[in-house]
Amino acid sequence: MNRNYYILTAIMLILAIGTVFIHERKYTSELPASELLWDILQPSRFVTTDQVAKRIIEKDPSLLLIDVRSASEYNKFSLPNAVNVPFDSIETATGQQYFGNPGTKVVLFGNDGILSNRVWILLRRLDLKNNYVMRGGLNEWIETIIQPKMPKQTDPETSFEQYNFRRAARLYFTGAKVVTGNMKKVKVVFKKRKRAAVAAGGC
Amino acid sequence: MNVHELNPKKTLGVLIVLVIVVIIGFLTMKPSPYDYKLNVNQSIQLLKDTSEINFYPYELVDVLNHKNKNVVLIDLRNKYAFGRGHIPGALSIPSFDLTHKKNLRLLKDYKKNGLTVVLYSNNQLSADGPWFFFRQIGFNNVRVLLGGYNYFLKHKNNLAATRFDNSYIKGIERFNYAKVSKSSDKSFEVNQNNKPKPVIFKRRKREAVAAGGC
Amino acid sequence: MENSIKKNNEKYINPYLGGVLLGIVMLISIFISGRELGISGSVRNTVVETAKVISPKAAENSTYYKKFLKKDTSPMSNWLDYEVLGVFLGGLLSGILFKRIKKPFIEHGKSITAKRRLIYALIGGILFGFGTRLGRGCTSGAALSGASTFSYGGVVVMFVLFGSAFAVAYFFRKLWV
Amino acid sequence: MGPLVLNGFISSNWNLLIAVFIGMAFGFLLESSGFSSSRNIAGVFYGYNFVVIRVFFTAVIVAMVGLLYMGYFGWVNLSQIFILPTFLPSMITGAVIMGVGMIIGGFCPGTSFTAITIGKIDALVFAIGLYIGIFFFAEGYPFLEKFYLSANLGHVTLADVTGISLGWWALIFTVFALASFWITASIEKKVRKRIKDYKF
Repeated sequence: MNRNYYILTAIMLILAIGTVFIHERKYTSELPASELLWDILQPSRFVTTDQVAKRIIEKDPSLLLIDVRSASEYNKFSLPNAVNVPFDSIETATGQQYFGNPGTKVVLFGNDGILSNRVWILLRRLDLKNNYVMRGGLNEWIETIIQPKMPKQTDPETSFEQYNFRRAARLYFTGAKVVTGNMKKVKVVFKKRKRAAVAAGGC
Repeated sequence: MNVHELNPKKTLGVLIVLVIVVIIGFLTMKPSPYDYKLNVNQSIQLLKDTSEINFYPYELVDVLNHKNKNVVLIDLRNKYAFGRGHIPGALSIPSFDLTHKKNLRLLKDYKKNGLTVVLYSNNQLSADGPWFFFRQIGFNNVRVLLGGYNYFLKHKNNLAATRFDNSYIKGIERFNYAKVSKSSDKSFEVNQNNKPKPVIFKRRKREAVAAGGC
Repeated sequence: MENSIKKNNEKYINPYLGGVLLGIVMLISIFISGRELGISGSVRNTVVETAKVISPKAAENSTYYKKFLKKDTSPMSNWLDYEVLGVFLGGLLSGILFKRIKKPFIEHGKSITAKRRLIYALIGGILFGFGTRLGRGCTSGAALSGASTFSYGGVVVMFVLFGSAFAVAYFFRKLWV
Repeated sequence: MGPLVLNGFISSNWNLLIAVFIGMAFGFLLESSGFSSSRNIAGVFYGYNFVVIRVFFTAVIVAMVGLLYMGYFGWVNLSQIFILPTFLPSMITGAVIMGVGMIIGGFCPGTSFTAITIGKIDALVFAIGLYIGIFFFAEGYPFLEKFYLSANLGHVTLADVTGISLGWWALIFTVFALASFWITASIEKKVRKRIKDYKF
């Protein structure tokens, strides 16, 4: 009998005894906590009400609107074709079926975008992707789409385009009467900067 | 000749290498500095009771005149914005630096000493994510300033009066949505189609597991 | 013939060294591919392939072949085939290194003839092949790899396989002793 | 981190090349440990050569213990590795048949393949037998299907079935294997004294 066999036996035994004391890792499908904050700080999840309205009008089949408010609020009013998943039922089976489906973009909305943002964080923690948050929620929806404010004449042209879009969208969403005559921005040619008035004539 | 009479030098060598690898594994293993303390369900329950979450602007009055010494204000905006102006007495920790070892240790100290940490940024939304994150990793002393710095700046001279203002409070309906969204013109009826359609989904793909077997 | 076996017997490596290295190979395999070794699955693939070549229609109608006749075969499914190719190469390498490669010969116990040995080998192979399918793998695929990944079925196969071999060993002692 | 292929560190084409190398190591170790000789394999059941037990159990315990450490260090995600599914009735039957086949044939599939490379005709015949056996099974599958798929427990580990943690199981197996090494060594000594004509 060679002495080294005792050493071998001892080493193997010690290694095996060690395995009893190392705890087994719990494998969850959750995102590691160290990665969650980084994702929270990325603003790419926010979409504007205009973008959402455009998608609804275009009948984008990949769009799924999720209303995170309570059922009673949902029953009073919600966006067209929105599905109600109250924030406290996202972990239930009925809630889970809507999230993380390949090819679907889920837009979460609430009253102000705070609650929907929190729901987004929880969904991200559950490692569900392709979720978005409608910035400003329904309050902003009303302010921008349903009751758009006319831009000032000095606003850049893009805000007029946006306004025209919103008026059309409003028509779509409320069925309001068409206001004839398209609001067109009077073209203002911006000069680089107005010079201080200089009196004509030289010295 | 019995195999047990031979010297298993090579076997011993290989096994020692294995032991060294295990030792390297122990040495290089980094414990994660923080982990979830609340599970998802507990986090949802947390959202139901807002009294523990929010820090109202009028509560700042006591902080600013040093009556309430249990509150630490943390400014999550970048250093530049902080330099241009901040709530007096606030500490600047840009949100990307929150989980640096040093800052994490600081926050742990605050928690140990029973201090309330109030996070703020320009608006509530920007501070809300970090707040929710810190709650989930077990910092139950962290709150978020409603209205954010913008609201504070507008009302810094009459903070006490904001007790009766609710314009900064989020999550409430500012409009009667249904009424506002109804056309005044009754010729068309709209919003008939806001009932959810049944949506059928394919099941999500399972996580990849190695195929195998013979 | 007997002499040559005796002469080369000493050149085997220490079995414990072989075992430790084999364990490490399995760990590397798990680390890289997430799976361990297996042999019989590759033989099954060969059977399926031949069935496909000889009569594609019958193969498609057979419930068993159908399971393995996918149009888009994923690379994972023929991982075993490549591994078995490696087993041949590895065996060859070892044979060359330890000078065990010889002209084709038949190894058999003293009390039986070479012909009987071949017949028994064939019967044993048929039984073993049939068993691998029921057992979801052979000694390496089910017993070795299964047991080392703590699979309940793998451990059961390991003990039952050795147990049944022990149980019948007495009746076939003439073949080996 | 691992399994590297599943987590996108290595493409699946490289995986096949790696499979060849892993197979090579496997084949090399089988051959060089003496598994290419059916007398060495069968010897374990007659008590004159325990090389199979030694190699086999050492590999199992090293892989078991190593797997747990790798999982603990975060090198391998243990939930992603393949675990053999369990179908007790058919697996036990299959294992019994395999045991008989091993005694009669003197090989198991892996060892027969390595034995072919060093020129053993009996190994080649055994491999042909394997092929025929699997062909028989495939042809008889319609009759066996019900039995084949009965009592599906899924991909369960010992811990799932018994509730004892895998660490304890690794220790149990290690103690069992180490004990068997010492016991078989003494058995071998005694038996070999009796069988004088077989030189080792």
